[in-house]
Amino acid sequence: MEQNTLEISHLTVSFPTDRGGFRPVNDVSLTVRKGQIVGLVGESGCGKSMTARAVMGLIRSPGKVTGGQILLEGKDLLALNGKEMRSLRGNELAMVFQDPMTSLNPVVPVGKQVEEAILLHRRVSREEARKRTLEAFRNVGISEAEKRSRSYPHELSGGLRQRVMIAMAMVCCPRLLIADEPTTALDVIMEAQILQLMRQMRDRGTSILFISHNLGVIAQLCDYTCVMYAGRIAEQGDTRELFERPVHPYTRGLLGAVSSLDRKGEELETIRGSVPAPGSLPAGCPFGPRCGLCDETCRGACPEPREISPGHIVRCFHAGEVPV
Amino acid sequence: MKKKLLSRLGQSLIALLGVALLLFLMLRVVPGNPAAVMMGEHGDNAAIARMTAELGLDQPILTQFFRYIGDCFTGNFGTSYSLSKPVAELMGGAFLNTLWLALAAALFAWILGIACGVIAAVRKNGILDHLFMGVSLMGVSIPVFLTAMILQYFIAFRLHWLPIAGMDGWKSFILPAIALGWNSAGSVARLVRSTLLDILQEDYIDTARAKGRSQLGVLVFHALRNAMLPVVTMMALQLSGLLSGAVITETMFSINGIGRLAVQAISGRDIPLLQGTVLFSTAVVILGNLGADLLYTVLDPRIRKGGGPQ
Amino acid sequence: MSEILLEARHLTREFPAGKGRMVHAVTDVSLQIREGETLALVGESGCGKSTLGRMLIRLLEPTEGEILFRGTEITGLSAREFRPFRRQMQMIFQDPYASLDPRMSVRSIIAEPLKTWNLCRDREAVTERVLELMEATGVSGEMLHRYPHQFSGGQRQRIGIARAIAAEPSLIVCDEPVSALDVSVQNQILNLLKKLQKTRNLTYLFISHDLSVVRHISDRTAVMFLGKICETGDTETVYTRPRHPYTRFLLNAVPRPDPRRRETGGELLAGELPSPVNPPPGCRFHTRCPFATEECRRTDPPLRETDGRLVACHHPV
Amino acid sequence: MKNRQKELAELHQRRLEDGNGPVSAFRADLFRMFRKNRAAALSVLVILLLILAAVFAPVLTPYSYDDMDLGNRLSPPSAAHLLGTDEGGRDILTRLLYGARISLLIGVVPTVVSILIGAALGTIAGWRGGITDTVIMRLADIVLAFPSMLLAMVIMFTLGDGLVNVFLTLALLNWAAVARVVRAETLRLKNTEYIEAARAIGVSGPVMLLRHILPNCLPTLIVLFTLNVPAAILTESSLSFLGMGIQPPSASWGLMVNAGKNYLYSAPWICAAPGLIIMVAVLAFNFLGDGLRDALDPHQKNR
Repeated sequence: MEQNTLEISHLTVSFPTDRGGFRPVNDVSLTVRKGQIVGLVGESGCGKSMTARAVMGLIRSPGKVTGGQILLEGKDLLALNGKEMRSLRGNELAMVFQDPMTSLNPVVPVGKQVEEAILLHRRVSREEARKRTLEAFRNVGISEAEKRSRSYPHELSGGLRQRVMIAMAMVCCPRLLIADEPTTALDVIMEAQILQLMRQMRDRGTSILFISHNLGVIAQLCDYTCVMYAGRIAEQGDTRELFERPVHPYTRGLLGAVSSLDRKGEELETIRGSVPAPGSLPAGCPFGPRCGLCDETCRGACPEPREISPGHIVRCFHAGEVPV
Repeated sequence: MKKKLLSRLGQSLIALLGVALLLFLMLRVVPGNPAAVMMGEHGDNAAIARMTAELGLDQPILTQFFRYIGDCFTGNFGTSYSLSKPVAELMGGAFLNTLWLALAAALFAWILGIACGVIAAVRKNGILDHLFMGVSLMGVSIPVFLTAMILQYFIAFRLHWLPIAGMDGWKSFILPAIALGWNSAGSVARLVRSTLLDILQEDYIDTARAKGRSQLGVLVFHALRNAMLPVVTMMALQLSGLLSGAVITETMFSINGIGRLAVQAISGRDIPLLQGTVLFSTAVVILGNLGADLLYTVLDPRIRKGGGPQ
Repeated sequence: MSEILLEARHLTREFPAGKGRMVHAVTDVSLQIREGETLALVGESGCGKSTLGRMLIRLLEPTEGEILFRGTEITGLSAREFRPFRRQMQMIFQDPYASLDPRMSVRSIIAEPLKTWNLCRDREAVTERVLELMEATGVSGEMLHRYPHQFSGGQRQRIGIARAIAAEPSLIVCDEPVSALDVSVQNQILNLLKKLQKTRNLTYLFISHDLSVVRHISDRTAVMFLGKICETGDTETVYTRPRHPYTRFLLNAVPRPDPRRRETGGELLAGELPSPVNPPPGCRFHTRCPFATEECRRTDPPLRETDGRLVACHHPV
Repeated sequence: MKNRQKELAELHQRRLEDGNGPVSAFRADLFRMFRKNRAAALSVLVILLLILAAVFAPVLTPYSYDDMDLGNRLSPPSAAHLLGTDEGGRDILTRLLYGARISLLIGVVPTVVSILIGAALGTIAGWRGGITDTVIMRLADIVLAFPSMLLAMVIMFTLGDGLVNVFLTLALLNWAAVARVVRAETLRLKNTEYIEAARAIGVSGPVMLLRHILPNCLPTLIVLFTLNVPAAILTESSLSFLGMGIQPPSASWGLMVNAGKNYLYSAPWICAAPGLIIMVAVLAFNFLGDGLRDALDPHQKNR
């Protein structure tokens, strides 16, 4: 069977605070196969970005990974020391961030910043690095690559800057690209262009872990999707099946809220209550207080992931049931 | 860009003129007849009258002011009453000493300051951080004359490693440079640390680490480059402050710099000398501020190549 | 047809951009807002919709053009003459974390309009009115003396709404009120806005870049591109049969939350947004429009009645 | 939509810590500072001790500050005179306690005056902009162009020395820096959404300044006060050290150092005591100022 690009099992990240601490990522497991785009979706504060940062080893202190395993083509990243991990970052494993306004060094021309990525991993001359940078720019659809590479970040528009970020990430042909809300700060037309670019990269064999809070973007781009809530994956499955037959009450709530926007005039569907603050999770299933199906079992313990059909895994005792 | 430059130059000129006017008012108008002030106790009326005519103090205020401005531009600051030498000449000699002291103090301050600041930021909340920041805060809090006294008492007086005061050779500049420099080092270290800590939170630092940069690589190629902007500005301001004469240090280590000259001018109630030294020092500070702003514009491409996205 | 609450005629606003260059934020915009309706102002960031919104309630003075409120011209009025109109127009802001004064308790935030227009006899009446407003916007009364930093984003937006309706205005400009919120909280706020519009007969100018939210909440929509309105009409008409090329590309680019209907990016607009500092001559969209002709490059098309809405295009699609 | 992740985490953190009593952000920040920053808490203690020493000086020491005991001049610290005696045989500890009154007053009073002037001018310059802004700022440029010591010396020379003139000098010296900081803060506040909201409500200019701008400038002013008091103490002690500050018989720490400097090598404790107490006071205020700035006013990080 083809080697999976990325396998995360039981990943846990915890942050100590003077009130006992909390776990933004709690026992998360997911797999990204070769040439597949996996979506990680959820509302603010659900831990999707933290999961991505854990894979890249970019978790800022005082947070640290306190459990689980992350295999990149069979290699456990958590077991690597600093040097080994650094040789992977930007080379076999790359990341694109959310806000193009602040993700580039403001005092260095963008071309130089991409060359840096090449020179860190490939023993090539500066001239060769320049050539590859311009080629990378063209691959991501940046016109007048020569002029743009000499300009500073503040001289480029948001869309262009995000393309530079993608060029920087792709320049060493990584096995896995992690994209943390790459289109959230962009307008809808620029977003569509970036999503188009992502599809082309997937067709050329790059596996992508795509993080977003926008269900529309996830539906249009991802082959497989994981819905996160309060640090756990509530439900994961093939995107088409997940959108048509969601079984977890939270996924249903989200999809209901988004689709009700298209039904004119009626009151919009909402999910009652609000996301629990990270430190004060309710006992048992974190979605309990906001869930119509919640009963004693839900309040008692946190449901374990159950595979209800091939590839379709859910953490809920009453998966699929409809509130009476 | 050019328009901004011109308006900044205009501001400096206005400031300089304003300083000249303020000084003129304070030294010539407020204390009554400057000649009487200069003569002090032993001046009888005839001598005061002669002095008044000689300095042209009997003309109307405005003509005095314009003649005074004219003189300043032609470098003629009048002759010092107490030292009976042209003020310009006195200042020329004094400035050299101030220059040496300033450069020595600046060098000491900046090397120590930047090193401590960077280490404190990298080892945030570690022992080194608390140690360096404690010493920096001491540097900023200790009165210069106390540092000078401690150095003179222990190193010069007790251990005889260095001369207590005077200006024979480069050795006698070490202690004053340390006394003067420790304060600037303190503020540089604190600024470097807080700027660096802010920058290390920025998103582009994560991008650099995501590219595979090592912690050191991120610090040198990305963090420090951005941190230098505000630090270089502060250093330029400090240098102009040092060049305008360190009154206390020069007095205590009896180095004949601009600062000490000013003190002598005050105790000798020598108005032309005082006016000259203060005007000179202020001009240096204004130039320093101008230089700091220009340096910032040159270093920061966002300002140099202004305008929004093309 | 309800009569016109607010009308703008040839509004223009320019900002200096250094070196004598001017940013043409809003150019020659005319529009009408009718009593009780929700007019949406849609477009990409930098198209001038926020600037236009602020100009309409004179938070920003226009460079040219007039604004009529219920028929009276308000652009020329002095601050004192304009005061009664100020009470009629209020605003809700995008960033829930920045639109509430961190040093004021919820009570004083909501009470400020009441005190400014002295709508209540004494302190008790003010507190009572504030509690009423909090209840109407779904904020629990016990939090009366709490401070903004103790609330979630959604709750803060509700407090901002309570403050806006406290002075009983007729028009509220909502500048991206839900863009900073997650979808479940966003729907709660949209429902609240809808309910308040009915119970307090309010008129909204709803500014947003989120086309699906706009489709749900607005009666009429105006699409803006680079400082000008390129298409305006009933929301359903504009959404189902967009006639301006830009509107079509815009609507087409919205990612639908339905994996079955995936476009393969057929009609995808390429290229970059031109800079508002020197917008292209003639029709501002011609540099990116695949249907641009020589005429488009020369003359700037005015808004013309086409197929039940106004379109500014020589060759409507 | 700006990058919410960082801000959200911080805000959750704060809500976690504050619980949800009706405590204002201002008080919440203060409590958190004292809990977390031991140095700041300690420095408040030191400052209180200094104030108490100054107020209860006559009770704390048997001697009065100017009674001479020529018998044992320049005697090192002993049981009778805990910190020894100076060239006039006066007890150094006593003079330190009385000197504290003057030095602390000199630190506080002109600073309060310069903060009031600076805040008023800074707010007006920031809020009104245009010519008023330019005039005020050029005036500030002129004052800031002078090296602080030289300006102080010239003013003292013009007005003549003495306590009141020292107050005036220090106030004249510091107002410009305060005005510049407050102006920058007002400009920042002017562009926040809650000020735009207040304008939309129809709040008038003066009410805007009093209810929105000044309360939000308060943290900045508190930080400025806490950092300017030590600066004033340092300037005064330097002036007195050069003999241009206050004159005997009133005693300030700086004056004591000046009196003792001729005996530096024979009786170093005469200078050491006042010198060290100056440093302790200045350190205490600086530590407190740093703590307050980090807690109350993150925008003004690298002053």
